Amino acid sequence: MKRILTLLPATAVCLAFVSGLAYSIWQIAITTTSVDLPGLLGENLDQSGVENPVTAVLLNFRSYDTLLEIGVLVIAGIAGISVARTSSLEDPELRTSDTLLYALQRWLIPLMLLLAGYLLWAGSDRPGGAFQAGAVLAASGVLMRLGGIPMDFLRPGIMLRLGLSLGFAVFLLVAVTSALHGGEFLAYPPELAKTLIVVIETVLTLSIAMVLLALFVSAPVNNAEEPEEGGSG
Amino acid sequence: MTLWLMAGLLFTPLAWAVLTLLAGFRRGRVVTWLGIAIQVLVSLALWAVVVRDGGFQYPLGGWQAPLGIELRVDGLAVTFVLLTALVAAASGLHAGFYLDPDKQWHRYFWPLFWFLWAGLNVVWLGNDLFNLYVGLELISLSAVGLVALGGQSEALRAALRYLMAALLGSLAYLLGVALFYGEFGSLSLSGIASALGQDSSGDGTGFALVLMLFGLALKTALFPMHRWLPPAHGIARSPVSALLSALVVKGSFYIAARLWLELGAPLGSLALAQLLGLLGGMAVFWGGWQALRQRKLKQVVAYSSVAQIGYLFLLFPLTWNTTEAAALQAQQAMTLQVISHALAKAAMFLSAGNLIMSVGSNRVNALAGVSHFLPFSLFSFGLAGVSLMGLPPTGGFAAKWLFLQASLATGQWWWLVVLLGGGLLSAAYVFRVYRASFVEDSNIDHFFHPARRLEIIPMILALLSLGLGLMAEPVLSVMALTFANGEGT
Amino acid sequence: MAEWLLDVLLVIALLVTAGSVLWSRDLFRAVVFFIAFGLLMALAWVRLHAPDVALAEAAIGAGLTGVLLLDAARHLSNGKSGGDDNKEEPS
Amino acid sequence: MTPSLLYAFAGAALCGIGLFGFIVISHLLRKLLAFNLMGSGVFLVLVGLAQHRSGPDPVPQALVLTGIVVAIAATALAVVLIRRYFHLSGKTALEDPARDTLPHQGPREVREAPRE
Repeated sequence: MKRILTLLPATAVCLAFVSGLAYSIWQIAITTTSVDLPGLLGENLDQSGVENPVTAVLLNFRSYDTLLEIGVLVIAGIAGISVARTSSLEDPELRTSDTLLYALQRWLIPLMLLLAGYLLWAGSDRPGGAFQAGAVLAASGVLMRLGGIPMDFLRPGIMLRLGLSLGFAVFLLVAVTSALHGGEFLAYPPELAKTLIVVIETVLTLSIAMVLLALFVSAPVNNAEEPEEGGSG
Repeated sequence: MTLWLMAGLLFTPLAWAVLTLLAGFRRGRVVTWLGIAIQVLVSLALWAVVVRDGGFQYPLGGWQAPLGIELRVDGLAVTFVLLTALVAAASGLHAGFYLDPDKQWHRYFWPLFWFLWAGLNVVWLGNDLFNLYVGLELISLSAVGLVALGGQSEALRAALRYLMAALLGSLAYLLGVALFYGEFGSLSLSGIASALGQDSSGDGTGFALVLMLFGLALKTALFPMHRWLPPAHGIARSPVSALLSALVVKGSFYIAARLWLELGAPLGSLALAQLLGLLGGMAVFWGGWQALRQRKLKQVVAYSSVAQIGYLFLLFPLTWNTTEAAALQAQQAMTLQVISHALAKAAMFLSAGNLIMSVGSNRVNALAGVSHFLPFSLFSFGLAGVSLMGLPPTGGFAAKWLFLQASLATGQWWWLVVLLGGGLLSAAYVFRVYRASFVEDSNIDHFFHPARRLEIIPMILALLSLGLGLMAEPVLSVMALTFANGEGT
Repeated sequence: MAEWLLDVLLVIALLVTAGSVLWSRDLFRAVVFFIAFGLLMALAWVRLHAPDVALAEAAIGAGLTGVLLLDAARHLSNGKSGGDDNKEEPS
Repeated sequence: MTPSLLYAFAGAALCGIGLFGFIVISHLLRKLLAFNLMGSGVFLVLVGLAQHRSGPDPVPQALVLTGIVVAIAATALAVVLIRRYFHLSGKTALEDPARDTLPHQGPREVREAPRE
């Protein structure tokens, strides 16, 4: 009974929300826009240094968003490792001797690394790019970890922190160098745009993979090291 | 010159986040001092530039508005940038001595602190709806990380609660952005405003505005959606609480206010405006009442934030369809309230931290006798309280006075009840803390003495908040500055 | 016409999977449904002529989020720390 | 009516389903699933609505990519927090915190470890 009493208002709220949303989507769909952004984008695409318009938006026209978004990712990584208490990363539970996993690893990991490389390389003129490549790279890292392969660089230490911040730092350096040359923050010199974007994408791939992997690794908790808390009063 | 300042303003916090991530706590502290110095100087210089020449648009990457992201650097924005520099500098300096350097997780305080600062600057300067979304996420996630720092069970619960509320709020906001983009094909706030001005065919986007305001109000902890705030602000370390209460909740409110002032006239409605004002009024009473009933000192201060945030929402009814003069007064009142609350609340949390450190307990009753030992921190706490009560000549008084005038000018006399009642309630909870600290019964005489520098920082903030009432005129004249080439004031 | 049919089917599948994510009793199964949902989303992005997003959704949305959540679900339902509740919520 | 618009409406429905789950369910991991469903719905609305008129539009697609990365960052962080919280308290939901208001009485006055 009590459950129904809590469900009813929630249902009502959600129904009202969906109908309001659907109504305004319909209203918006039948009007016309005043700004033709895709057209504008097409006109400026050749100045961006890459052919894939999505990459152009992400890493040139709206690169500030992307810079901050990597910042968000790094924050999540920092916050994740700051609450983690896994000093020993080789969770014994994870050292599986699962033959299936082992076979999977042997075949899949090289394939995934290859895929990540391809995605990164393709990003400038075809679908693909740093995020996808980074995710695939992270996924192969997860597989390796599930297979119990030790990855020392993931210990909470300077290497981990360097890895977390590398992509972000390079991106930031590029952004500020352009400002030092008298341009705006984040403005690439047109002739260098392509090179810079490729460089940024490469380090971003590594960093994205690193952050995601670090978050995956810091999620498990074991009883290894508890004492500090409680006593902190 | 301006280009350098802008680059410095955007670059420093992000770069310092990386630097401090690589350093440990102690080295991070020294690095942070340098960063704070740069950031304060840059903010001051930018403020001076805008005061001299008026505001400007700053296209990032050299791409103009609909295609790229433009920042909007006007009087209100630089005022808040400067306020952030002040409060964050104070909290950062305080944290450097307050946090225990030997707890290994405190090293992560610095990078999160700098990311938070970066996110706040993004929000103050933002003029692109999606960019503002990313800025909001930057703020929320680093704030959640700061609350969770240390990873104790209670802190984690507060952080999770905060995270869930923040995520829901961001999604509501993003959904509004999606609808706006569908309607106007642009993400630039001023672009949308001018498109609405030309042919007010904003059908369907009224709902988008409602969604965004809901999401932002949730993140600002407006009354019925405030329940995540007290645990998070209460459990965090005091310098973190100061940052969260003084600045973080203001970030989302600021976006809501910008949206309302730009798009409220065509898309808002009387009912929406009055509803927001009403919720704000209820927040003032509920927050004040709850602050009076809390046992823990920092919970008192946290609930007081719920109440003080309530006042800000009077902006909505007082600027909807009112005369230009009244609307301007309401905006000025909002600005002063943001500034004075930020200063006073930061002072309060920092001095509350000192008091708790000194008596070794976070309960209000444990303060008995502390008035002999820590008069300085207690005095800062009280001074900040005077500003929250809205007594002259504080900034809080100036803000409430302007709200009062705007209410009278628009004939919405019912907000007077909120303004007077809220003041009385805040007087009551501040005096309750005072009374507890003057109780003489205690046989405890081993108070711990925090370092003098920990006590001076909140005192400076409290004095600034007190003096704001006297400097209100110049502050307000800067806030009204719009763009150099625009119509201006 | 066939195209329309495909889109409509895909949308229905999306909604049904989304429902199953929320209403399946077993947490583990909910996550599996969620991964399926991510793959369907990737298809939807292909239909919306957004191959970049489709790739990202498949890699991040379905792949990584899936693994992360599966791992967490396993941990939460094992309940090694006094966890009495791996069943449905009270509220 | 174009296919894009169909997906936009589907996105609206997903938002509704996700919101319902988010409000009603108290299990944290399921809440997180609901949040992700809602997020996908928002992304569909963003792209579907924009492409309804103009055909493929890279800008919202890029925004969605950004959004997906932000969402996974938030999700991964939440998972870390949830697992740690579960580890320490054995709980998978945020029940109402013990009231910290002035009690009518206080035998319940738990010895509070001062945090500061």
